[in-house]
Amino acid sequence: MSQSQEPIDQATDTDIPVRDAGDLANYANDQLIDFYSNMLFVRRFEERVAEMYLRAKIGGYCHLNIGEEATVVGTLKALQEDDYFFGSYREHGFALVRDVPAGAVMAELFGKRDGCARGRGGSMHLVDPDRRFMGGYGIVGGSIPLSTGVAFAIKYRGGDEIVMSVFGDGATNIGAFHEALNMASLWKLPTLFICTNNLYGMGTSVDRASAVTELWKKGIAYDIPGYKVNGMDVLAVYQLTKKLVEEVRRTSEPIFVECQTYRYRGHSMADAGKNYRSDEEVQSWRERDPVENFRKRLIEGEIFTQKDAEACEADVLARVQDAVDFAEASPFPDVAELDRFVYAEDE
Amino acid sequence: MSQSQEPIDQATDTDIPVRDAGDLANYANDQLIDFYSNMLFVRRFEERVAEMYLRAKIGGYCHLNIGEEATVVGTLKALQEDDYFFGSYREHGFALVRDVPAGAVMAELFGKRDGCARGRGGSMHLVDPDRRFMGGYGIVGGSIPLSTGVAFAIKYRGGDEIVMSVFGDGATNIGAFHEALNMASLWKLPTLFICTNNLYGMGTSVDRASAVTELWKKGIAYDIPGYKVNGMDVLAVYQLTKKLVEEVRRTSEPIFVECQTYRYRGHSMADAGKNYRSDEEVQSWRERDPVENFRKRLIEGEIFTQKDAEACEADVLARVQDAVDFAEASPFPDVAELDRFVYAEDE
Amino acid sequence: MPEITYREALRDALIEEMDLDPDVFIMGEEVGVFQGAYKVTEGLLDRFGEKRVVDTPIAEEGFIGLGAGAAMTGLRPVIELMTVNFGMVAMDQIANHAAKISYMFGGRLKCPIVIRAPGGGGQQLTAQHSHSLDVWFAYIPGLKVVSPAVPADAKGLLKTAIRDENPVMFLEHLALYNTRGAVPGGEHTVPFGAADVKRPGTDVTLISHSRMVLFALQAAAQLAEEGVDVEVIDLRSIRPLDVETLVRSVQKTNHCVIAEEEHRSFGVNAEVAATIYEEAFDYLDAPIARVGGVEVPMPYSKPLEQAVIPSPEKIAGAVRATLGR
Amino acid sequence: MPEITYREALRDALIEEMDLDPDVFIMGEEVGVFQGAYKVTEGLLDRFGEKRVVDTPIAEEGFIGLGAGAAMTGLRPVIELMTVNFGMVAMDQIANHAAKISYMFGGRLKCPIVIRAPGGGGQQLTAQHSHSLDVWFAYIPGLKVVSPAVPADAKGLLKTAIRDENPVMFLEHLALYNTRGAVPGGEHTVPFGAADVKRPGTDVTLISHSRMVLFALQAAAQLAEEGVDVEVIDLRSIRPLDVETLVRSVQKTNHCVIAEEEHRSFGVNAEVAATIYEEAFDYLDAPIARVGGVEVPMPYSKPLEQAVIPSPEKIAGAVRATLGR
Ligand SMILES: Cc1ncc(C[n+]2csc(CCOP(=O)(O)OP(=O)(O)O)c2C)c(N)n1
Ligand SMILES: Cc1ncc(C[n+]2csc(CCOP(=O)(O)OP(=O)(O)O)c2C)c(N)n1
Ligand SMILES: [Mg+2]
Ligand SMILES: [Mg+2]
Repeated sequence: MSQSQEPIDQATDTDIPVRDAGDLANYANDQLIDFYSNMLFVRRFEERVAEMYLRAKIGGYCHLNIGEEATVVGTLKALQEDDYFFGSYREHGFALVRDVPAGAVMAELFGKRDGCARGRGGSMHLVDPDRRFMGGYGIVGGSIPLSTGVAFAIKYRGGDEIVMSVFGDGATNIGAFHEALNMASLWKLPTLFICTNNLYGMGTSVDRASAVTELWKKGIAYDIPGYKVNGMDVLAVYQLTKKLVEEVRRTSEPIFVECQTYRYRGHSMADAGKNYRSDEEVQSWRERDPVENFRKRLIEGEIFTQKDAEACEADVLARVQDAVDFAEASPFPDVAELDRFVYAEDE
Repeated sequence: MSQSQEPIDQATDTDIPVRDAGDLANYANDQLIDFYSNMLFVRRFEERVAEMYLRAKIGGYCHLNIGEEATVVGTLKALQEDDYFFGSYREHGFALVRDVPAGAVMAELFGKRDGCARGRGGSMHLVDPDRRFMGGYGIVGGSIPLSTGVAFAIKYRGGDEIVMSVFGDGATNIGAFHEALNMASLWKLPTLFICTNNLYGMGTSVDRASAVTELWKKGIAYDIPGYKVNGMDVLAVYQLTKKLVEEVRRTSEPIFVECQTYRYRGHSMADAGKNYRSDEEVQSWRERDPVENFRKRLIEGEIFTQKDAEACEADVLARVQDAVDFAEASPFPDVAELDRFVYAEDE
Repeated sequence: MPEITYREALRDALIEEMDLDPDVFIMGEEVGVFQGAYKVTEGLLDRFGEKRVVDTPIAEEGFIGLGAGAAMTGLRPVIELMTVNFGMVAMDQIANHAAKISYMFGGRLKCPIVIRAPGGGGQQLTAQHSHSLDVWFAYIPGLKVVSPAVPADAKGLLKTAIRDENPVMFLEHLALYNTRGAVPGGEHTVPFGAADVKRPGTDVTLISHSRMVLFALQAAAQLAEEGVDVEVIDLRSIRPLDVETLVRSVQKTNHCVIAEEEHRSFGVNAEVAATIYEEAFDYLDAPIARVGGVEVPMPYSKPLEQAVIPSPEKIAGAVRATLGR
Repeated sequence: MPEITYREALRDALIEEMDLDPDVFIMGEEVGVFQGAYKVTEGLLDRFGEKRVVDTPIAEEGFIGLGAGAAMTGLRPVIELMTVNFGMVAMDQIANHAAKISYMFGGRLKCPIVIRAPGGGGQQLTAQHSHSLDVWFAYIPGLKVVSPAVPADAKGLLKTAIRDENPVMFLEHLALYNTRGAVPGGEHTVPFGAADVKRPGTDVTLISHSRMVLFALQAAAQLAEEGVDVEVIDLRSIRPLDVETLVRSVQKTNHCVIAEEEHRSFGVNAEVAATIYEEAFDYLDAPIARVGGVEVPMPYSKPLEQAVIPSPEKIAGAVRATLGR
C-alpha cells in the first residue's frame, strides 16, 4: 500500500513548457482571491453537507471533495463558459465552482423540488445544462463514453468547445475507460481527461488495483499524451489545465491529466476511512492542505490580509447558510409527479 | 487503410535474444516436417470446411484460418501438453494442431453427435478439456477474462502450467481485454497473450479501429512486455513463442505477442472479403504464403524431397477425408436430449 | 404498393430521416466500408459520407455510450448493434445510462438515441449469438422497445423511433431481412404503443411479434382450413404495450395463445399474459397458452435448433389445445 | 436457536464452506482490506488470507470472467458484486459466458461460480443504484437464481449455492443485512427449487421474495386482525421455480396476490402469475393481483422513493381488493 508522496509539480512526457506555478506574480490579485474563495467555499459547503448528512437531511451515497479543492478549482477555472463538464459521483465541488447555484445544489442533496435535478438525482447526479455541467454519474467509468459523445457532437457540428471529463484513479481499470479513450484518440475528439488520483478507489490503493501506477501513462496506450500535476496546488493545476484546455481546443485532440490529490474523509459518508490507510498518511496530506496553504501564501505574498481572509470566510459561510436555507425552504417534490420525466416530454 | 507490409521478424522491446529463425539447422528434421504437415493439414482441412459449408453440411458463422497457418502451428507447438489454450471463434486450426481428433472437429462442424462439443457448439465453440483446449468463444474479447481465470487457478493450486490466450487485433479495443490484462499483470498470472493481427476485424482495418496500431505495445499499458513476430513464418513464431512460454512459466508473469498474419478469405464464409481491401493486397500476402514457402524452404534445405512433400499431401488429404467420413457417419444428436447439459450433471 | 424487403424498408427509413434531419447519423461496427454486416446500411456511406456513417472499433459499450452522449446534445444517433447479443457488453450504457438520463436529471437532459439490433435464432449461430433479449429492455423504464415483423412496420416504426425524444431499442430479426412486403408510399410512420391486427378473426386471439408473427400467420392459415378463425395480433411495440387492442380481441374471442421466440419463461409473453388475465379474466374460457423457445442455450446442430424454436405447427397445436380441439 | 443477522448468516455460510473446501475462495471489490462494502466478509481476510479473499480492481466484467475461468478448472469462486447494479457491466460474462459453458461445450466443461449481489431500493441510492434485476438473470437458462429473505435461508441457500456445480446468482437485499432471525445450528442447507410457506393461511396466497417477504408478513399480520388468513409464500428460488408449492396453495385459497419490489411490468411476478394461471386457472376466483415498484428509474427524494416501493399497506390493500373486501 505504499504510495509515493513526493510533491509532483511538473508536467511529464511533454514539451509544452510549464511556467513556475508558484509565482503569484503571474496572476491578477482578483484571480488569486477568486481561486481561494472558491476552494474555501467548496470546503465549507462540504463540511456542512457532512453535518446535514449526519442530521439525516441528506441520504443515500454521499461523497465529498474535502482535500481535493485545488484540483476541483484549478481544473474548472481553466474551462470556458461554453465548454462541457462531466463528472463522477464525487462532484459537489465541481458543480459549485461551475456556478451551479449553491441553493439548487443543496436542495438537490436534500431531495427537494428546487434541486438542480428536481430532487430526482441527489448527491451523485447533480446537473445543470445551462452551465454545460452535464452531470454526475454513479457508475465508475460510466460517464467517460458519454463525455466523448459530447466531444463527438462538438466536432460533428464544427464547434470549438471542448469537454472536460473527470473521473477517479479507480475508474482507469474499467473497460469503459479503455474503449472511450481509444475512440477519443482515433477520432480526435476534443476531450480533456482529468483523472483525480486520490490514491484510493474506496479502500483499494492504486497499487493494489492498477498494474501501472503512473496513471498519466495510461493515455499513452491510446496515443494520448499524459501529464501529471500536483493536485494539492491550485496554481499548478490551473496553469497546466489552462494550457491543455487550449491545446485540446486548438488541435481537437484529447489529452490526459493526472491530478495527484487526496481525500481526507472516507470514501463516502458511510466510510470512516480508517481500515485501509494510516492516520499518519492522512496527516501528511493534511499538511499539504490546498486551502490553508494557499491562504498562507496569499497572506505572505501580500495578496490579501488576514482580515480579508476572515471576511472571505464570513462571506463563504453566509453563502453556505443561504444554500441551506434555500434547501430547507424548498418543498419536497409532489408525489403526484412521481412519473414525470421518465420519458422526455415530446415537444 | 494503409497497412505496413514490411516483413517483421524480430521481437521488439525486449532483451531476450532471438535466434535466427531462418536457420533450419537449429531444428531436427522431424520437427520441421511436423510443422509443415500440421500447417498443410490446417490448410486442407479448412479448404474442405469451406466446401462443406457451401454444400450446407456446415451452417452458422464459420471463420477459417487459411493464411494464418504459421501462427496457428508456431504458437501451439510451443505449448506443453498440460498447458491450457483459449481461442476465439477462429479456432479450427488451433484445435487440430492441439490434436483434438479431426473427426470430432469435423463432426462438430456438421452438428453431429460425435462432435467434440456433442453438436451443441459448432464452429465457434470447439472444445477438448482432455487436451486442455478450453474452447473457442464467439464474443470478441470474451474469452480473455476466462483465460486469466485459468491462470489464476493454476497459481492458486501452485501448478506450473501456463495459459495461452489467443484473440484477434479487433479484440484489443474492447473493455474485457483491458480489464483482464490489468489483472493478469497485477496478480502475475501466467498467461501468454497472443494477438493474431490479420490486419482486419471484419472489414475494419487496424488503423481505423485502434488509435495505436502497434498492437504489441498495448500490453505495456499494463506493464506487460510486448513482442511482435512475423506470423507468416512458422519458425519465427515457434521460436519466439517457445521462449516466451518458458519465460511465462518461469516468472509467472504475463507476456504479450503480436503475430502479424493475414487471412486470405473473407471474415467468415458469409463475407467475400472484397469491399474493404484490394486484390493486390491479398495477392501480396499470398506471396508470403506460410505453407508454400515453407515447403520450398524444406525442399531447398534438403529436409525432404518433392516426393516426400507429395506423400505428405496425400496423407493430409486422406486424414481430412477420414474426418469428413467420420462426421458423415455420425448421427445427429438425439432431439430427446435437447435439454441435456443446460446444467452440469451434479455428481 | 411495391413489395420490398424488410432490409430495404429499414434502409429507406434511414435515408429519408437522414435526408430530412442533418442531426441524424449512423454509427456501429461495419456500417460503412463493409456496407453493414447484414447490408442494411448498404450504400449509405457513399451517400452521406464518413461524417454521418461512422464505422467503430469493436467496443459496444464505448460507442453506445458515445452515441448517448452525442444524443444529450440533441444529435440523433442511430446505432447499429451488429446483433443484440453484443448488447450484453453494453447493457450498462443502455439500461443504466441512456435510459436514466431524462429521469435522474429531473428532465433537464434527454437522450434521443435509437439502437437497432437484430436478434433471434434459426441460423445455427449457437448459444452466444441467438438471443432474444426483448424482456431485458422491456423491463427498463426510460427505454422504449419496438420490434417490427413486416417491411411496412420496419419502415414506419424506424422513422418514428428516430423522431422520438427518448432512447429506443429497435429490435430486428436476422431471419426477416430478406422477407418481402408492401410498404405504403410517401411519408409513412407507425406510432409506438399500437399493436396491429395482422389477421382479423373471431375464435381465438394469437399474439406474437417479430418473426413469430409470420409463423403465427402460417398457423392461422392452416387452422382456417380446419375451420378455426384466428385473430393474429402483432405487438409491434413492447414498451409501451398496447393493452387495449389485446384486451379487446380477447373479449371477442375468449381464447388466447401467445407465441414468442424468446425463452418461454420470464419473457415478454409472461407480461402479456399476466396483463390480459388482469384486464379480461372473466372473458377467458381457458387459460392462455404460451408457446416459447425451449429453455436451453441455443444448440448449434440443426435438428436441435429447430426443436428449440416454435414452429407454425407447434403454434397451431397450442391453438387447437386451447380451443379443446 | 440463536438469532443472528442476515449478514452474519451469510458470513457463517462462507466460513463454513471455506473451512470445508479449500477450492472455495472469495473475490470482489473491497471484500478484503475494507472488510466488505456491506461488511459481509468482515474478518475473512484475517482468517483465510490474501490467497482466498481477493480484492479486485473496479473491473466487474474482468473479475467475474476471471472467476468463471477459475471455476472451469474446478475451483469454486464466490464473487461479491458490490451491488447488483454493477452487474450491468458484467452481463456478458454472466449470461453469455458462465451460463453457457456447460451447454455450448456439450457438457464437457462446467462453471461452478456463485455471484453474490445485493440489490433493491429504499436507501435513496437513486436511479443507477437501486435495481432489482432478478428477471434478467431468471430469464437465462444455464443460470440458477436464488434470493433469501431471512437469515436461515441466507445461510442455507448460500451453502447450497457454493456446492452447486452451476453458476448461481445469489441475490441479496441491501435493506436486509441488519435484520435478525433464528438460524438452525449445525449443518444447515436449503435446497434450490423449494419455495417456503412463511406463514400458513387459508384465505389468500401472498407470494413474494427477498425484502418483500417481510412486508408481506406485516401485511398478513395486519389482515389477520381483520379476520383475513393470509398464506405467505417466499419463492426463495426463482430459477428453478417451485411451481408445485405455489399451485397447491392457490388451489386451497383460490386467491392470489404477488408482491415484488421490482418494476411491476416484465418482472419475475409476471412469470409467477402466468404460470399459476396455467396450472390453477379453474381454482382462481379472481385475477391475480400484482403489486410491484412504480415504473420509474428510482428517484432520490425520500418521499418519491417511498412512493415507488410497495409498502405493507399497499400490499394489504391489494389483498383486500382481491378478496373483494
Ligand atoms: C462499475 C462500478 N463498480 C463499483 C462501483 C462502486 N464504487 C463506487 S465509487 C468506487 C470507487 C471509485 O474510486 P475512484 O475511481 O478512485 O474515485 P474516488 O471515489 O476516489 O473519487 C466504487 C468501487 C461503482 N459505482 N461502479
Ligand atoms: C462483442 C462483439 N462485438 C461484435 C462481434 C461481431 N464480430 C465477430 S468477429 C468480429 C471481428 C473480430 O476481429 P478480430 O478480433 O481482428 O479477429 P479476426 O476475426 O480477424 O480473427 C466482429 C466484429 C462479436 N462477436 N462480439
Ligand atoms: Mg480514487
Ligand atoms: Mg483480425
